[in-house]
Amino acid sequence: MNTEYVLKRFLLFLAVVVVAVSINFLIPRMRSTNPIKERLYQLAAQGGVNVGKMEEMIEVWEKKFGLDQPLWKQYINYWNDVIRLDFGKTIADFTPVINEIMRSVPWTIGMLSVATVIAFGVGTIFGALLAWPKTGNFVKIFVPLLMTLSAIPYYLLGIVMIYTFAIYWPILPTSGAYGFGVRPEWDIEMVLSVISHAVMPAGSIVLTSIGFWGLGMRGMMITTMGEDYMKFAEYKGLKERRIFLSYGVRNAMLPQVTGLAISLGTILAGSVLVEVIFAYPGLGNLLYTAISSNDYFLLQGIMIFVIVSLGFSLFLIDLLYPLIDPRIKLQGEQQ
Amino acid sequence: MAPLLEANKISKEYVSGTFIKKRNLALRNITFSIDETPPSITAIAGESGSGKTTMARLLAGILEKSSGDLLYKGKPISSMNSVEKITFKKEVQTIFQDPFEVYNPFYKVDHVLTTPLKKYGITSNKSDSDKMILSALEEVGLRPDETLGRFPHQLSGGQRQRIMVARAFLLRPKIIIADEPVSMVDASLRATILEELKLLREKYGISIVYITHDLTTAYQVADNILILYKGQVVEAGEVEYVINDPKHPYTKLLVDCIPQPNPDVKWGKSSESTNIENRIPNECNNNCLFCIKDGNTDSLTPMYQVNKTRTVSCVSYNKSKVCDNEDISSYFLKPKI
Amino acid sequence: MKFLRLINNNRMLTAGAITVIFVCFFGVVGSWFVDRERADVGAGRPAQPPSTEFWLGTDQQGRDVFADLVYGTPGTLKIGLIAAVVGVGVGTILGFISGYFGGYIDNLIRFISDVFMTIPVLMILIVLASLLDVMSNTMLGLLIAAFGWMGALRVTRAQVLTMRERAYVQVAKLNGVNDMEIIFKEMIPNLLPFIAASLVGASAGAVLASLGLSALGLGPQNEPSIGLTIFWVLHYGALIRELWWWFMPPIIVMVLLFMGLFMITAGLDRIANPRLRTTV
Amino acid sequence: MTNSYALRVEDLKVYYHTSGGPVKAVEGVSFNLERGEKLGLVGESGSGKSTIALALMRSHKPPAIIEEGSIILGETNLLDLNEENMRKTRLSGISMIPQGAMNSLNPVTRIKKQVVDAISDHNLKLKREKKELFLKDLMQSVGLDSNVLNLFPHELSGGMKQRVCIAISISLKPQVIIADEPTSALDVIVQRQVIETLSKVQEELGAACVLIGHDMGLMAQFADKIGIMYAGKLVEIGPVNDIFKNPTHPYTRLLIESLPDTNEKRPLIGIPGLPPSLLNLAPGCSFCLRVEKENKNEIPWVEISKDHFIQKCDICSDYGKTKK
Repeated sequence: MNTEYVLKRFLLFLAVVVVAVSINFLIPRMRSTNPIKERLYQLAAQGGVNVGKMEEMIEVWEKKFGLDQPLWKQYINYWNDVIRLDFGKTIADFTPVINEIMRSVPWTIGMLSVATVIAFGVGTIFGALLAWPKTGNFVKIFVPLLMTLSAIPYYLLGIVMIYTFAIYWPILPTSGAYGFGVRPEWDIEMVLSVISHAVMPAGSIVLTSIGFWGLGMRGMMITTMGEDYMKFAEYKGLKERRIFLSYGVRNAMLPQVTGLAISLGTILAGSVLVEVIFAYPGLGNLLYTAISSNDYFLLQGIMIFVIVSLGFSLFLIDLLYPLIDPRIKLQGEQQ
Repeated sequence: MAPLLEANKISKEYVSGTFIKKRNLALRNITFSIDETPPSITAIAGESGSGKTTMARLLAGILEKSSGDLLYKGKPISSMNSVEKITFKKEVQTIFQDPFEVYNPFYKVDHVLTTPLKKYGITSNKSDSDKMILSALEEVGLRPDETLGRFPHQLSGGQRQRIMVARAFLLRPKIIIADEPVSMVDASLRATILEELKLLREKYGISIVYITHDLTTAYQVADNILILYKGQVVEAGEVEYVINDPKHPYTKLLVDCIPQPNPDVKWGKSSESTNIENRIPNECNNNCLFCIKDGNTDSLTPMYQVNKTRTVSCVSYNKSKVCDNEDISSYFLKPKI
Repeated sequence: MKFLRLINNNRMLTAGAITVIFVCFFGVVGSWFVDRERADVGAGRPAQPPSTEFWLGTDQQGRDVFADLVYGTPGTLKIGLIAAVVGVGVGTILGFISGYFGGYIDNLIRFISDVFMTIPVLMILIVLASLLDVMSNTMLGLLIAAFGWMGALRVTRAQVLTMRERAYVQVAKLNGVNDMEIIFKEMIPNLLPFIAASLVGASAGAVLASLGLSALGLGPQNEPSIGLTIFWVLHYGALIRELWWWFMPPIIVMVLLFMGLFMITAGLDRIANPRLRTTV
Repeated sequence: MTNSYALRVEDLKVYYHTSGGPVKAVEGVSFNLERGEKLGLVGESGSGKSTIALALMRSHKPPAIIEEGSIILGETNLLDLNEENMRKTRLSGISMIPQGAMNSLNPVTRIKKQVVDAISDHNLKLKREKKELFLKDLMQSVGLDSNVLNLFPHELSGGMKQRVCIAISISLKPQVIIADEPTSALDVIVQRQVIETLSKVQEELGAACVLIGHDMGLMAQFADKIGIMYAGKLVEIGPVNDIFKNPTHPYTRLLIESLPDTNEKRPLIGIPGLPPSLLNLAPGCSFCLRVEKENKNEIPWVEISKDHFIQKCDICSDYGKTKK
């Protein structure tokens, strides 16, 4: 592998992390008021907050922000915490932020990666068939439908779906990740419950993004079909199926695969609104909770966690890309 | 008298990469010049990667050199004031290879003819400029009613390239650098364009630098020729002898590979191998670009003067005198016009 | 005549333009029929189904849904337009600088844009919006624009890079044309379809982002917008209570808008990339 | 009836159907090729030479349609075959070396797989060791080392890529090889190497070969027989020596006179005018149109000496003739 290429990508990853962490560090310090104290006093005024816990919280906050220290020292301390994944504690029940995050992450990753992969697979095949001249017309009828769906924001489709399939015809659950009465164990009941709860949020994402993948693939496939190697493949007397798959789709898919990798990489940040609308207990919903309850540590923790893992997965993708496109090694060198 | 255009030990190196630098020496230490009189046609020939296009662009001032000097009328381009620079830009014109790419698809072809007249302040008067454009088009054998007012895609490749010749001519340059002007034009139209270039030299005293990969057209058009290999001049001199009696093993190989349009002169008859390795002369000390495999070397074989109008960079001729003048064109045949 | 032929040849573009214009005029024409006040809280009895007085019924706080839509649509469009024009404007200019001049400035701009591309925009917007206490539609538009210039930069830079190497730019230089004129007279005309496509794409992206932020309650609370309506829909559980007249109209208007923008993009794409000019 | 021809093309007509009317890209072209014979098909861009190549492979795409004629490979008329049989005939009966040497190989697959794909889709099943030997021999026949098989296309030079294409094209020993400007992107030295390789494998195979191009020099080096295309029609065809020594159609004559050589410096004379648009081209002599004459009659196809035919137009046939 090309050292220059790896170095460049790694530098980008570092820069993203540094920028994100620094923004996170600066924003609360640019505000005149102190959001956490404000929020805590607000809670205290309403009563019902354990005063001892609150004192502890304020202490944690003071230590964390260390406002009496010079800015550069605060900045170093901040980095120290970030590296140890110490994001502080939540306001609601004083559990460590990192624990809350870790509890939500599997739900988000599970539901969204399945949805993304399905949409990618179906959309890519559709797109390739649409561009192929010998495809029957029955496939082409779906084009307007796909285009319409891809123009709709997924959360609006989500609203329509809830109304249609959970309220008008109550065949699917409206919210949550599994049923109330179901015990979270690895049994059939639990699995079925998880699946039925994931159908609508995942479905809204699949339906609205099939068109995106399909149209992208169609464009790439049309470009690929103009390539000389497609013509030579035909002169070689290859079977149409092989020309379509090993020569056409194989090449047209390269940018699509990059797209898929990026989508998978951005999953954590992906669809806050879907999780909110379906009350799905993922990271997006946690973020929403953090915002609506003004939970500063939680908000910051999620931000940094998402950005770092996103940057890292994009870095990984860049490293893995030469595996699917043998030319990339050379291109890095040629430039 | 100082030559009109002079390249003095000019080199071009392409550098790529941010952290790990990759260097590619495209042109190595070339010195040659073009006199104002007599006007000459010099061919620069080579394969892809030989540096011939880099050479064309350096001479036209389109590309920045890495080292050496480019002088116009005895003055380095880099130390010219703006007026002198404009004169240089106006008097050294280029004709490009691709006769489609040179036109902005957004405008009619008239655009490339009216713009230079305005920009160089030759005339801002509509009727004067029309008159000049018409006469330039006629000079290259185009009928204005068949060309003006049309979009580039409505014209054939040959017509488009002739308009580019007319454009260059419109500015009454002293030198035209023609970078493969006919390689993308149909065979039946090539002759006409090349003949026009010859005519511009004869009638208007414009010197031509003809960059090409095609030795037969170079032979027909040029007085003298430079053969480039990996950015170095391997052989130079009067075209008649360079082509019909090549000295450098690389030139020999190139000449052997010309597909002669004559079924009686077949390639196969010269039974020598077409692999470069097999053409390396026995006495070679493996110290020149031609002999070193994938070679990079800084010690170039000197140019030897093998006869009055010919110089060769090959150790096989080390009995001959090493050229004492760095300027290879000083050994060129002076054309009689 | 040329215009008519364009309409005929590019039905996609035409249909898209008509749809978008329809959505834009909906606000203008609608305001002739209903007063601004009816979009305020307590204009009618809460959660009433459509009637002759309230054509699309009322919401949980007694707003006239139709009036809310009439005055909210322009708000949403305004956010999208501000974000798109500013974002694409900045992106295009940076793209030109980056592509035309190259060198260190190009490396720097590209690096910054790569960093911005990697940062999850919606998430940053959510955090920033949650920090701003009071916000107007204009501010939201600018905020979105701050994270929405990279697409236009990429497109412009790529185009300028290829164009810079095009022989016609070289010929223009030989013709004595200076850098500024090369950019404006030789390059921009050929870039127009790309810039237009970026503008439309960025508008769609901006409307999408603004809807998302507003629906989470992070957008402007004091000016009507479609996103705010969705926020109230979610807030008051309009779905469970089957108040369909409340949540369906804004969804339909937005779907129309997105489809229109999408069709315009597809139409422009066919102008910019002739290879796709096959049948859809 | 048996014949010794490897390929017979009779009255081939290929039109592109556009909204403005039919573009007559190939208008009534006929020629025969014996086994082992090399035909050079020459013409400027838009003369229809590449369309003929596509039509011979039946790989032309709409709006191009073969209107009339027959393409007889050995005993079979290719135009009568169904799609599947035509597919099987490609490569095994008639093969084509493509124009774009640089991009004709699938960039993401190793060379070996690209060769094996072609063989296995024609139901040629070889045992493992036999296959290795077969591939090695194939590579050797085009002067390549067998380790090229394990490389990706981007690891090869232009000349090597074109040799791989030649190797694939001859892998099933076709009767006819078509080469459409196989060296257009290559330098002269590599061009010679590729053409010589093509010549060698074609002779070993005894296959007939159609070399399509615009470079008369290359044709003189390669072909036994030369056909000149002009505006969709074959205007002259004959043995290579006859064509160069005694070009008879005015277009051929001017084309050959315009060729630069390295024997003596002389003024270069191009062909005046432009080729006519093929859209709704009226019948008659199309070269007349170029030199501002007119002949709307059917132009007869005349044999002027053994195997040397021309389209003999009475009006323009002496055009531009210099008295000798």
